Amino acid sequence: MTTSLALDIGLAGLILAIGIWTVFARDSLAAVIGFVGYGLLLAIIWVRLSAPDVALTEAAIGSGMTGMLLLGAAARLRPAGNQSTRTSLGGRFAIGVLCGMISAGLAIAILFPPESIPSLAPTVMQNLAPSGLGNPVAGVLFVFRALDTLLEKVVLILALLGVWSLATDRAWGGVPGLRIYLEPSNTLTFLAQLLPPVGVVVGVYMCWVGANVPGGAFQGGTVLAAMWLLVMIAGLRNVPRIDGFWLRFLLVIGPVIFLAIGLAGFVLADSFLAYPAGYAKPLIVAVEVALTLSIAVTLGMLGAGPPERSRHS
Amino acid sequence: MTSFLVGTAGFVLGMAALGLVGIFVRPGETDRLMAAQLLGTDSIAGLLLLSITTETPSIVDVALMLALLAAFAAVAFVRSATSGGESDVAEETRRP
Amino acid sequence: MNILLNIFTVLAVVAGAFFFLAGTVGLLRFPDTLTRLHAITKADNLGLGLIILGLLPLTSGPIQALKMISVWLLVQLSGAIVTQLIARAVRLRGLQE
Amino acid sequence: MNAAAWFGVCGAALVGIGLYGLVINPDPLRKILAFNLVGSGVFLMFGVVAKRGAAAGLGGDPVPQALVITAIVVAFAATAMAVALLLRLFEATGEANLDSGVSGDAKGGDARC
Repeated sequence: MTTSLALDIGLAGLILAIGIWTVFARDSLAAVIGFVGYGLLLAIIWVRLSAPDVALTEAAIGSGMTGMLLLGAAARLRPAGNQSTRTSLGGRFAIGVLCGMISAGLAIAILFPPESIPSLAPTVMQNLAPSGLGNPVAGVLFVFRALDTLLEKVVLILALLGVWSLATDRAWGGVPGLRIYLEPSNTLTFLAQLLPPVGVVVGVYMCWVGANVPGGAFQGGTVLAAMWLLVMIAGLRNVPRIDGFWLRFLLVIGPVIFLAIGLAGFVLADSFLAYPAGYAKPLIVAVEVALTLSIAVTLGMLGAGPPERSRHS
Repeated sequence: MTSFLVGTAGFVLGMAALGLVGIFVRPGETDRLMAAQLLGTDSIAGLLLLSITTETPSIVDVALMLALLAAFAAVAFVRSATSGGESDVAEETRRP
Repeated sequence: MNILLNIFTVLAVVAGAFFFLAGTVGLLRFPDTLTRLHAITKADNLGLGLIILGLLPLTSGPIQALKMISVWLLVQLSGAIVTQLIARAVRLRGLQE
Repeated sequence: MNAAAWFGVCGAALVGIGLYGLVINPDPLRKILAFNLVGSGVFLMFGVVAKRGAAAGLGGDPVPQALVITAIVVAFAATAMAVALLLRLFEATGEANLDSGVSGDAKGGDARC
């Protein structure tokens, strides 16, 4: 057991070092590359904390989507140069002390837990059986805290609306300004032809098994979004216009079905977002499939950015 | 056996850490990306070893996810290295 | 039989770990970007392959084994292509240090 | 001290490091990175709480774990929005900083904090 403790301490030390690098590196691009590695390590730490569901989400988001988004931004902002204004030494010292005190307070709270540690795990396991799900995390997401999950999808769509609303007036309804790979390169084309079929299989698999083992709509949708972005970056498919009917249909289909089933809960079961007895699992799977599609499209469009080219060009 | 495999996972991740620290202290963003790429492969190896030692099959899915998205950040990087500069942004946005 | 398999696992995993060591040493010691690129991808994929080979007898079933092999194939595919892309970017941009 | 506690202390330290970066670093992109560090530190501490709540044959309390998944998604949405705002600011002004003045000469001094 000491070997694994050493591994855990090493992981904690390494992620701290990368976190410090991310804050203190001189160059933005270097800091972002560090952050990509940070996401990878975070996924391993979630595995060590017995949370494979979270590890999957972090692997998809941390090493994939966020990395791509921030690397693209760092490269485009490069002409802006590094900022020269800095806080004075005394100011930095005071801020450092205050931040250190916050960390110390949090560390003390973690190191001295209450005598009886509260846990909802037994309650979850007792009430999971009627839903027919085997994965307790999916049970929390879609049965016990379904409202959170519904609102989370709404937040994603709101964020996309926020990104779109940054478009200039003449570009509204046009094509997002995703930077594609301009060099005609057979290698990237090859990757963009070979990887997406595998990625689609993995995405569907994640969505499908999510009811019983770690995985689910979000992880599956993220893989699909990443594959879509890869195809668009390679220039094999055009970025769609944001006012297309099918794009908008796919964007909202997941939350709409979720909400419809939730509202039907008033009539068929006893309250909002309650599933009628015996039909819980098929309904949840239907919601998950629709959500996977919506999440894939939402994340893909978030990665593509606001529209920059008007519809006629 | 378990202890040996966990030790190997630690060794592999330690190698990645060594590469990361060694590369990050000197300039050159391509090398830094390579170090991050190396960390990705090392993480996958570490996760597979841990999935055997902890007898948690779903960890293999995490490794599968990392393997699938390993190229993604690098593609974003080379895209920016070849086309992301100032001129391209200006050219694309000013075209009405 | 069991002992033989265990010996096989240990040998393959140690060999794999050696290639990870070689990859890191190459990354740190080779003189320019292109040779360092060569070091990390070749050694890394061989290292991962050997570790997976060693772990195959310990997997819980054929599906797990299949998943592990596909992880290796995916890493090889993306590793090879990413190397090409980085090398190309280095040549186009003169990013080499 | 068990492994989970180490990760908890690590999370607490990451919150402090991220906060420091958020306040000190004038570059907005670095502020976005620092914001993500703070977030992941909080998530890690939450994960430690979940791990301690292991019961009923589970490795951790599934309720905090599910909340962390939701939180990661929301943090990504916020990051994407912030990056888009920053790129738009850069496109509109040619600069990427948070100075209230127009641009150019408004550098120097530390009035920002």
